[in-house]
Amino acid sequence: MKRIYMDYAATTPVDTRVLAAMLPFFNDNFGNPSSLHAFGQEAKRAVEKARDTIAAYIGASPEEIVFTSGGTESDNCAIKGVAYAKKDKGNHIITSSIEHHAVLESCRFLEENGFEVTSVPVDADGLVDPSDVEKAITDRTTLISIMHGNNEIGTMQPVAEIGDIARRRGVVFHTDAVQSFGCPPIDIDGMNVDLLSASGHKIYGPKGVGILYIRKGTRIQPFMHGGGQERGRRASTHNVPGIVGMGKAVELAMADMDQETDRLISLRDRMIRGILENIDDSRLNGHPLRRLPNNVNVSIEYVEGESLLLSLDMEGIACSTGSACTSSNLEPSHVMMAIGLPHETAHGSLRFTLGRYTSEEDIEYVTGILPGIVKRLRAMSPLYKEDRI
Amino acid sequence: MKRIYMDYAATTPVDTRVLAAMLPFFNDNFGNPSSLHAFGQEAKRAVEKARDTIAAYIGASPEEIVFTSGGTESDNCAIKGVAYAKKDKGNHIITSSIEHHAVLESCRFLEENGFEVTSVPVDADGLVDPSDVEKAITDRTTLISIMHGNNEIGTMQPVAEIGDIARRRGVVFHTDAVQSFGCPPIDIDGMNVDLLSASGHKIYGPKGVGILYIRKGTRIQPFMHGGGQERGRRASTHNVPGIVGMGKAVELAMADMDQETDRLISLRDRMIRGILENIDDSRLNGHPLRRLPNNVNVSIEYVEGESLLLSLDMEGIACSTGSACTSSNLEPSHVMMAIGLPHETAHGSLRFTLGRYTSEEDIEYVTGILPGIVKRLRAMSPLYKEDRI
Amino acid sequence: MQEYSEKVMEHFRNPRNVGEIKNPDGVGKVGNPVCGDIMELQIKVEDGVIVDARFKTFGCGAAIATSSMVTELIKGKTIDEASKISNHAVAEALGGLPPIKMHCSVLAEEALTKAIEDYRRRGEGRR
Amino acid sequence: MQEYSEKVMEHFRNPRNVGEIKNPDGVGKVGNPVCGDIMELQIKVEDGVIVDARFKTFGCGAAIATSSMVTELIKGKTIDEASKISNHAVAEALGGLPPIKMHCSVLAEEALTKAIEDYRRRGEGRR
Ligand SMILES: Cc1ncc(COP(=O)(O)O)c(C=O)c1O
Ligand SMILES: Cc1ncc(COP(=O)(O)O)c(C=O)c1O
Repeated sequence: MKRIYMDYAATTPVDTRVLAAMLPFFNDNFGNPSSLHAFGQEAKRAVEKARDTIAAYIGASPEEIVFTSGGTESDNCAIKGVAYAKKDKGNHIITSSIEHHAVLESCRFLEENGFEVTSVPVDADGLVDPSDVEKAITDRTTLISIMHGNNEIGTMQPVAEIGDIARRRGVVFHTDAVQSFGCPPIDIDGMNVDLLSASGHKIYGPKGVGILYIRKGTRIQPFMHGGGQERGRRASTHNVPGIVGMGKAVELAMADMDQETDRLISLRDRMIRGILENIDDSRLNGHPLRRLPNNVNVSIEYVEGESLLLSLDMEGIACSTGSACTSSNLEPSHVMMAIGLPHETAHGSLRFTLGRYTSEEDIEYVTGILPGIVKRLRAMSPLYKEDRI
Repeated sequence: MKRIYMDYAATTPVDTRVLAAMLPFFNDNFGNPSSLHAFGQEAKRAVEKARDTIAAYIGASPEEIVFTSGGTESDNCAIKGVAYAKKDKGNHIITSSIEHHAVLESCRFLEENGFEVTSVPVDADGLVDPSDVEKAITDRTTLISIMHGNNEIGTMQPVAEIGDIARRRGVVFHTDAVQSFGCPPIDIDGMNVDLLSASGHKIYGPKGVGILYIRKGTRIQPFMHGGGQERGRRASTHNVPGIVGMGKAVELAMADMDQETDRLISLRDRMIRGILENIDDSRLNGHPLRRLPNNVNVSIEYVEGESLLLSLDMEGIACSTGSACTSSNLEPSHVMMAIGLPHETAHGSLRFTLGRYTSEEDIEYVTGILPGIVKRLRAMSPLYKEDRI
Repeated sequence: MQEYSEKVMEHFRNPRNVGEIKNPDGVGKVGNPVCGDIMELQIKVEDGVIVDARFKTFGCGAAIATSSMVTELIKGKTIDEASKISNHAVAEALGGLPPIKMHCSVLAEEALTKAIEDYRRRGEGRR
Repeated sequence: MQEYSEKVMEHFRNPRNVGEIKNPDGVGKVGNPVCGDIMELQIKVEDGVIVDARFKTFGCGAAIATSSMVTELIKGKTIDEASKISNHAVAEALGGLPPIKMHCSVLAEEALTKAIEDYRRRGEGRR
């Protein structure tokens, strides 16, 4: 069976060139970068080279890059790190209603421990209004965390504007760029951010590694306490192969960033059209233009997401859904609810995320198969009335 | 130049069989185990297989194993996790003066946030007296964290006795077994522990992965907040190749545990004799018998550790020192001070840690070279008076 | 997240008894859009025996499979026999369900209970 | 942690002027065991010129290399010239030191200052 992976937002395969770059660091150049001897120093050089590459990509200096175990840790580290470092100055944090759980749950933990959190809403396209952020700022506000590209609906927030507000008001600004890192281009200064999270496995690098950019002068309380690695900002033995892999992944992404961005946008829009035109009562979720180049998120009325997903999986097509019939609370994703979808519609969402190995044929194949699946499931659905057609 | 690695406590090379087991999970079976589709479910099976292997090794059930990013995270997760989960019951934690920084710094963070920490001392061999632990318990004590094998001086603590006390007094007991995991054997029930930390890269597995054993019924507040992975106990996309590698590493360790333990002990003792007999004014640090099978830690009077280490490195020999002329505070390691060494002696410590690829010849080679190095450095030392000989 | 048994997948792939019955003798509709599961079960009864059963379901794979299975289980059974079928029996017949999906079998049981109640109520009305 | 320059390693490998001077004209002993660095610098002075310099050092690679370098730098210099040699000059002559090791160069400067002070004090005594 043909297998088509359209879940790049969940994770990407490691690029073979990335894997090749990593291989020497498992059992040949395997030292601990904190060791003074040659084995250690060789490993250290590899780590610093990766740091340089990544810093160059986002326009930062190498000391501003901290390696972590992934996007979740970067988010935890940024949010708890700033909150605790600034707890004498204030205890108020601003975030949005469509953040990733890594941000939401970190905020919730802080709420249970003496902090206050304001969650600003989004509009029907999933956009935060910067003036809502500004209005939420009090003299106790120490941190604003608003994501760059949303992992479910793909909407990209006006981070530069929000960052500008934050800067004027003297509040630290963090953005979760896990989904946008690698494509489209990132420019730390243009974005006005003080902290930025990214993850290796979303950009054809390995799982288990990420970065947190921390602007010079931004103090954080370490999240991962222990040895003094990463200039005291993140303890634990460096994941050398992982870090090397992330460096290589960024290098590769940089190499054909503009072309790949254009290519994905064109595939994305083709797919969106292909679905909306061929399936009645379907809609695009997220902003039509201000969206991640690789994100297609649609709601298909009268059918539930998981059964769509399973049916596609039976055809070898991998995608994801915002229907959380799998999670213990059974509620659809908070993002689907935040953009104001009715429950049925939220439960009928499907996310296709495209990537480096997605071809036009893949798009054709999937958009060709989907209508039949929808038809079959609608025929079983008590919400669907034939006479609608 | 011949290169001899004797710093296995810092990190180990990944066993080639481990690497082979990991390889399919980078770009072939690369799914995110949280994904419902086939790519995800295949990855999930690999993760669960590794969990089963590791659980079997320590006598736990699979649900009691949580995958983390390494030993540091496991320690952070255990200590902060229990402290916050039990904060309504009490705010007192007991630990020892020779813990790894991951434990010490986690405790320090808690101290700054309303918790109280008692650090029990060790004797000259680095042993904790269980009765000291018992005496330190108050009705506010919620957690005891005492390590299994010490990473610097190799002393192994009487964890079973301490665990027994903890259990009788209704206090949760955590042990950092990062150095002992894999060799000698671990038995979670015999050790009376509720939580246990281990790390992949110390046992010929990859860097960037670890486990935390959490006994059924022991509640923790998650440390890494985010998605609901690991039954809500540790968020972030699973590091599938890392987890598979750790599983394979444990499988390999189990396969010849007893033989390898004996072999290492014999090499270790041979090396200790080889050093103490050939170098005047040298001493063994840590307990002579109750010590990790692979740990040789000696202090060599009148010379400083880093210059010994560099001199050995110039001969291709990799080891480590407790002299922290490299850290910003210049103090020798807290472990060296805790066992009561004078500063000069503490600064003259060298740690050789042996492993799977250490041979008798390696031991001969190193013990043969060391006396000449010591002689040369002593000749430069203002503390050394020739007439002592 | 979950792994479905072969049997669940088989019923999801080829659900039995999808549809509606003309003039059903009992109808049970349960679930709500919030949870993302809605089941409608219809039965035809002759001489106290369920001679036909049909369903329509909006829901996940497990919801569809349990709907399919419950229709299979009740066909040919008397109302009394059918009323004793528990959600566990449905789940078991499917070779088990992931813990997180057990609520789907509960839903199937509820739909059946409601359909039987509806049948009985109608009978009373007719009497 | 640190990376030593080639020059540092070279001086560590082959330190110049290790040892003691018979009847030195000035001695500077600095550092303490707590920090793990002890340096002893001895100088021989003739007509205000340092004609010989020797050291003994207990310490890390950087401590040994800076000791070696400082003896090289001062040999042949007048006391006045030598007294102007800063720790930065020593570090520079070694092709730089890791930031965390700059204290070793400070120690070397202190040892030199003390040795010169000692020389001057003795001179006063003699006068
Ligand atoms: C927006 C966003 N933030 C954070 C994360 C967490 O990253 P990781 O799984 O690498 O911890 C993800 C992906 O899972 C994400 O999409
Ligand atoms: C005893 C002990 N605990 C914790 C750690 C931390 O492990 P990791 O470096 O994998 O985070 C180490 C090793 O560095 C260790 O030796």
